[in-house]
Amino acid sequence: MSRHYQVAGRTLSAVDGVTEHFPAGSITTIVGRSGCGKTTLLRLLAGLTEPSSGEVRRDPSDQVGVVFQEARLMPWLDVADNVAFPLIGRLDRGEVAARVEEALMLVGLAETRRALPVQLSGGMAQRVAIARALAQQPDILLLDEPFSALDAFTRRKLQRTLVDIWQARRRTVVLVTHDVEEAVLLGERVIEMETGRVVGRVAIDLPFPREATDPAVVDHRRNILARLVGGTDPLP
Amino acid sequence: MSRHYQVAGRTLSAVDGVTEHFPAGSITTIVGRSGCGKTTLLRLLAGLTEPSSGEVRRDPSDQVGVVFQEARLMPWLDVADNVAFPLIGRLDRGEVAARVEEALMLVGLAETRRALPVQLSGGMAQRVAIARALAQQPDILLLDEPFSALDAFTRRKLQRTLVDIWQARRRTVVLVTHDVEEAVLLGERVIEMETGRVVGRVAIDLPFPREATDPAVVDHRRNILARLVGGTDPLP
Amino acid sequence: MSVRRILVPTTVFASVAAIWWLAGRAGWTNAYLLPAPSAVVDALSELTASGILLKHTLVSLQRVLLGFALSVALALPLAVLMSTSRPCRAVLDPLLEFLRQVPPLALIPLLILWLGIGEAQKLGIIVLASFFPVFLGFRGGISGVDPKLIEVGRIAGLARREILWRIVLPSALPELVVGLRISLGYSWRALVGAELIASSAGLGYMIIDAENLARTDIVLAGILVIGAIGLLSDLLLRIAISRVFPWLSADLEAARA
Amino acid sequence: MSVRRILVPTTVFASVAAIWWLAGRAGWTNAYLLPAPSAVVDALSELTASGILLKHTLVSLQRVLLGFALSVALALPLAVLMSTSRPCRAVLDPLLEFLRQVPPLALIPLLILWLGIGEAQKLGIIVLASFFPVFLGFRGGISGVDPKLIEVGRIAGLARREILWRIVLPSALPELVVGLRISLGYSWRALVGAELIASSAGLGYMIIDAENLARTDIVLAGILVIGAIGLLSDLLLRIAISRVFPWLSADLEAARA
Amino acid sequence: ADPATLRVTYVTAPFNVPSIVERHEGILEVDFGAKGIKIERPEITSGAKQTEAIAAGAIDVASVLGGASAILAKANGVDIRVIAVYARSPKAFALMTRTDGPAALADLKGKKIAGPKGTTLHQLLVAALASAGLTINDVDYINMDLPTARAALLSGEIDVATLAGNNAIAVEKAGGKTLTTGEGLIHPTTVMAAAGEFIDAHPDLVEAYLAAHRKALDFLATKPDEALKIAAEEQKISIEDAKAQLPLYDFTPTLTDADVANLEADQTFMVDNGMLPKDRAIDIRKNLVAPIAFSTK
Ligand SMILES: Nc1ncnc2c1ncn2[C@@H]1O[C@H](COP(=O)(O)OP(=O)(O)OP(=O)(O)O)[C@@H](O)[C@H]1O
Ligand SMILES: Nc1ncnc2c1ncn2[C@@H]1O[C@H](COP(=O)(O)OP(=O)(O)OP(=O)(O)O)[C@@H](O)[C@H]1O
Ligand SMILES: [Mg+2]
Ligand SMILES: [Mg+2]
Repeated sequence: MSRHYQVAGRTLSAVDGVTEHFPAGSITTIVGRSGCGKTTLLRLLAGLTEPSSGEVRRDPSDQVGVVFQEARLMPWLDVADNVAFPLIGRLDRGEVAARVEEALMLVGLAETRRALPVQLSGGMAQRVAIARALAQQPDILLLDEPFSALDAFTRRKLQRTLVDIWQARRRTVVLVTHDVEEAVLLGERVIEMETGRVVGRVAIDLPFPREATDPAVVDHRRNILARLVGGTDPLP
Repeated sequence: MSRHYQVAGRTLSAVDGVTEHFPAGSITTIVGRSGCGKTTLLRLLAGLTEPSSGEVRRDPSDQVGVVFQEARLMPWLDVADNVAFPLIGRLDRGEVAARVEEALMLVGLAETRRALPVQLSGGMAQRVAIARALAQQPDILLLDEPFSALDAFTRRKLQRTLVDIWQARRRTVVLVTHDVEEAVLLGERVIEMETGRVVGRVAIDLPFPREATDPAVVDHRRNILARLVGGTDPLP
Repeated sequence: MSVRRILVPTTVFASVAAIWWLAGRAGWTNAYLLPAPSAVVDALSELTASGILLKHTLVSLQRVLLGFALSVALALPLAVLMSTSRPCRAVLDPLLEFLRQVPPLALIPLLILWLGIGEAQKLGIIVLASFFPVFLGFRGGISGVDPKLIEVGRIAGLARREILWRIVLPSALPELVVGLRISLGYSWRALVGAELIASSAGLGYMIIDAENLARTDIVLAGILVIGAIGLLSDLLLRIAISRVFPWLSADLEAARA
Repeated sequence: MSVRRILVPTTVFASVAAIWWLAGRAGWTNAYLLPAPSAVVDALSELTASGILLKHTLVSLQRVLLGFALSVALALPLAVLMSTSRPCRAVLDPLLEFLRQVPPLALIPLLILWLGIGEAQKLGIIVLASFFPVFLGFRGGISGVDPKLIEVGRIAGLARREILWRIVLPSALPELVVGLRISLGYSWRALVGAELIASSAGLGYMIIDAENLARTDIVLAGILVIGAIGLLSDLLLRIAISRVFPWLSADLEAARA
Repeated sequence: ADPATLRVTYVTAPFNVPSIVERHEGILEVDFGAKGIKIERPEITSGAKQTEAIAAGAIDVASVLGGASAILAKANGVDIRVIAVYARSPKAFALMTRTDGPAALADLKGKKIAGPKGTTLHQLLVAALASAGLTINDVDYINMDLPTARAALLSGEIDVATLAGNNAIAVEKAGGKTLTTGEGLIHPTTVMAAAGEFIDAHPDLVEAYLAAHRKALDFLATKPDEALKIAAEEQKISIEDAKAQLPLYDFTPTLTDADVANLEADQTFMVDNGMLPKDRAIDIRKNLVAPIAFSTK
């Protein structure tokens, strides 16, 4: 599957001949340098972008939930209404309220339910976007650097929450991250990308929940990082 | 100095009684949980928000440059013109072009100079914003989680670039980050915030450039993290 | 704030009246073409006392509101249709663009042919005058909607109709409001043209009639009444909008603040 | 694309002409009020051959362009002034809001008093008709500018004027363009009203005169010419805008695409 | 079958006392109510718009229509016919100026003169100029409707206006003076006209309409003071002004050969002045006039 763009008169292959299978109920993480095509791949999976060649096959009845790289909140709705947004019209009021409450609890924003998007900090907005996708309880959950604006504490908490939810419901999850440690902590499989291509697939055969201090995690992290950074390693 | 907001009818102290001195030529980093007031403090320093009480004192002739938490690019300008934006009208064409070229080089986007903001990936947009602030060569440089959308490799490279520039020019730099390691690697001093207050100041007396593997760095990181995360430490 | 909101415009209008009076006294203006404020006030109170003004006002108010409502009822679905369907746009765009340029006064013979000389013809003129601002404003608003928010709707599995209602409409609202306000203004402005033919009531008719009878004081009284009611209806429109779409009021305030 | 752009509207207009012709043949319409296309074409070619049409067109074109230019030249600085200065807003807003509601046809006696019966009075009518869409559109655009981008300008040390030129104007441009297009349309539409009085040339005069002489074929010919030139001027405006502000053309395309 | 409503235009200007009296007394309502027909009286003052409404089938009778409008409409294809004369009123049309304006017709050379082109007043101006040895090209003739011409005259924008009715009175009151009236220069005739289809389908209704008009004329003849009072009120003028105007009008409805000749002269004027293509000119007696117009009393 490929996706090309025209930028300033030149053709750019954002995703270039990727063939990948994401088994139902699996959790996969994708890492790669800035601009390597992670977001584009996720958009192809979500059906938001048409592939220039190739196709995406999935059960059309599967509901997809996406956490975009930006928060993308409706500026005219408050926090709770933004989280409720995908649910309204498909669940009855009581259930919507319950799901919203639960999701806001999970991301630690129960107190902020009446704030408007302009009144949120960057990390708070990102957490509202996460809550919106979680409240939807989709069959396929796609997350694009969902924790990038969060501090270590909040991030760790939400990583655990995500693993818990995945273990409980076993939906298909694909998560893009630029944090290799996060990729190792969360993925059954880590996909490494470079300039539009998949250049590595690492199966992480460790039980959940995983600890960042686990030597196996540290090992995986070091190996993937080394490959990512390439010959001129400026990193530990 | 304090700053209060009205949110959904209640008063919220985003920054609450902070008194802080940032010596000229120093580099300071600020860490704290999501929503603790880091961005608000930076906005107060930049003069973009008026304090509800107290004041910000600085040399009015000092030029301020800001990297906002979001990229904030002008959608109608391409990458190079966005970087040139603050320079146009104050430098002659040749110098503008030279500075733009240099800044784009530093953030690794020299190839992309003719792309429009909509055509950029999240990390690329953030790097354009960094380039814009660097090209300005301000006396005071304020950065709000500037590397949050970047992969480990690009992030490490830009951290080095920032330190190089600071060492060469010795301007005042204040950097907000949610990555404690980054705070330790870049700050002469790390300020810890919690719910609007400064709760800790750590002087990091290590020479630049620092390595993440340096035991002193690892030590500082662990200590700060422990305080940030509080009693219920879910982290290594 | 609320006091200032009333005080300042009142002062402004009072000053204008004072200048007008002074200009008349000083002989700078022709008393026939611009009668003194007192003459206009006399005409106004006479018209009010006899109940004639009320009658004309009610007739015109009904025409304007009906015509404006018709314009909006036509413009909104058409704007949506043309923003979403390429064939509709291909067919309707040239026709509407053509119509948009044509003086409504030139169309009166055709309007008489199609709509007769009754109420329909008068509404037709008002609709012709007020359709396009709301139509084009809404289309502009729709085309300016952030595609990123639409994607959120698509992912949420929203139907086209829902995306329209829940994302496009709220996003396009600020521009739509500008369009609505321009349109409402043009509805009032169309009154004289609309009541040019076969009317026996209405403020436009009153003005034309007064002009024919060389009663410039009544003409001016009519202008004042239309202006004032227009101002009032604009205010009510803005209040209604900020009631229905409260998150907009900040925007509206910003526009005035 | 370019071929379709011409082909589709042509087909649409051709179909309308065909329906018009058929309706006439079938006797559904009155041949006096809606003469057959052939009669209108005859009138058009006669007017063209005698050079009368060209004369009228040039006179009107000049009036419309001048009036429109005046409107824009007044509206843009005024919109900026009123968006930035609170006292100006307090004083001018009520007056303009009042004027916005008043039928220009009712103001003709006053316009004669202030502007005479020459060219100024005709331009006055056109300006009255076309000022507000561009004015309100631009104000709406200004109030919709993302304050985050303005902050970027403030941090860059830009002066107010620069922020206006380099951030506010480009951001407000899509709405401004909608306003400009509506305004240009209303400039054309005002022609009949503008040339109602003391004209001896112009397409509006030609239409009024033809109507008085019961020459509906010429009235329709005039309507066609105004519509066609209006379409053309709208097209030229759009081209000019997309030349000057190339990043907008994507937006404009989206609006039409 | 009879129509459910009779639609007659209502025109009061310049000084249409019979129409005003007729409506005030509800004569049509009474006469046609007996036949189960309702009356509608849309106010359309412009001649062109009245003929358009006839063409559109929106009205049945144009109660007061300038002769020229009737000729132009018929010549350009409207199915319209004259059923009676409404009024002859050369003295009601005048060239007026301010007190400081030109004193005699001969002084009009090079002056700014405004009025509605293509109407009786245009004709008056041409005739008046001719009587002083001038042509329309010797003056600066500006097209304007009556209220505007009056306003322009009073505000000093023009030197002379061609006026009629209230507009003439208003100028007189504001200190204007009359240079000449139409007397001896023109023969302005207003007529009553109806849609041809209506005349053919309902000759009885046409007769009934003319009978009702006759009743209004009788009212005016027998109770002139009351009629003037009604008219003055409707026109918002003083009784004295109304009284002064009445003698300017001859409301005899019967069409005479002289009237036909005057209408023919109107047509010739329009052809000569390029307002009507020569090949569209009509035979007034044969094409425009319904026979009943000659016989009505
Ligand atoms: N314009 C505003 N109006 C109302 N409340 C605001 C506004 N801006 C910020 N706040 C509130 O102030 C608090 C601090 O926000 P701030 O953006 O400074 O947090 P932060 O430390 O930068 O968080 P993050 O790491 O998530 O970006 C938050 O509770 C936020 O909701
Ligand atoms: N709409 C678009 N038009 C043109 N080019 C695009 C578009 N979207 C993405 N690209 C280009 O495709 C490439 C991949 O972009 P993508 O957003 O997938 O990167 P990414 O891996 O998500 O990067 P990051 O980590 O910085 O978010 C980039 O070079 C980008 O410039
Ligand atoms: Mg991305
Ligand atoms: Mg922040």
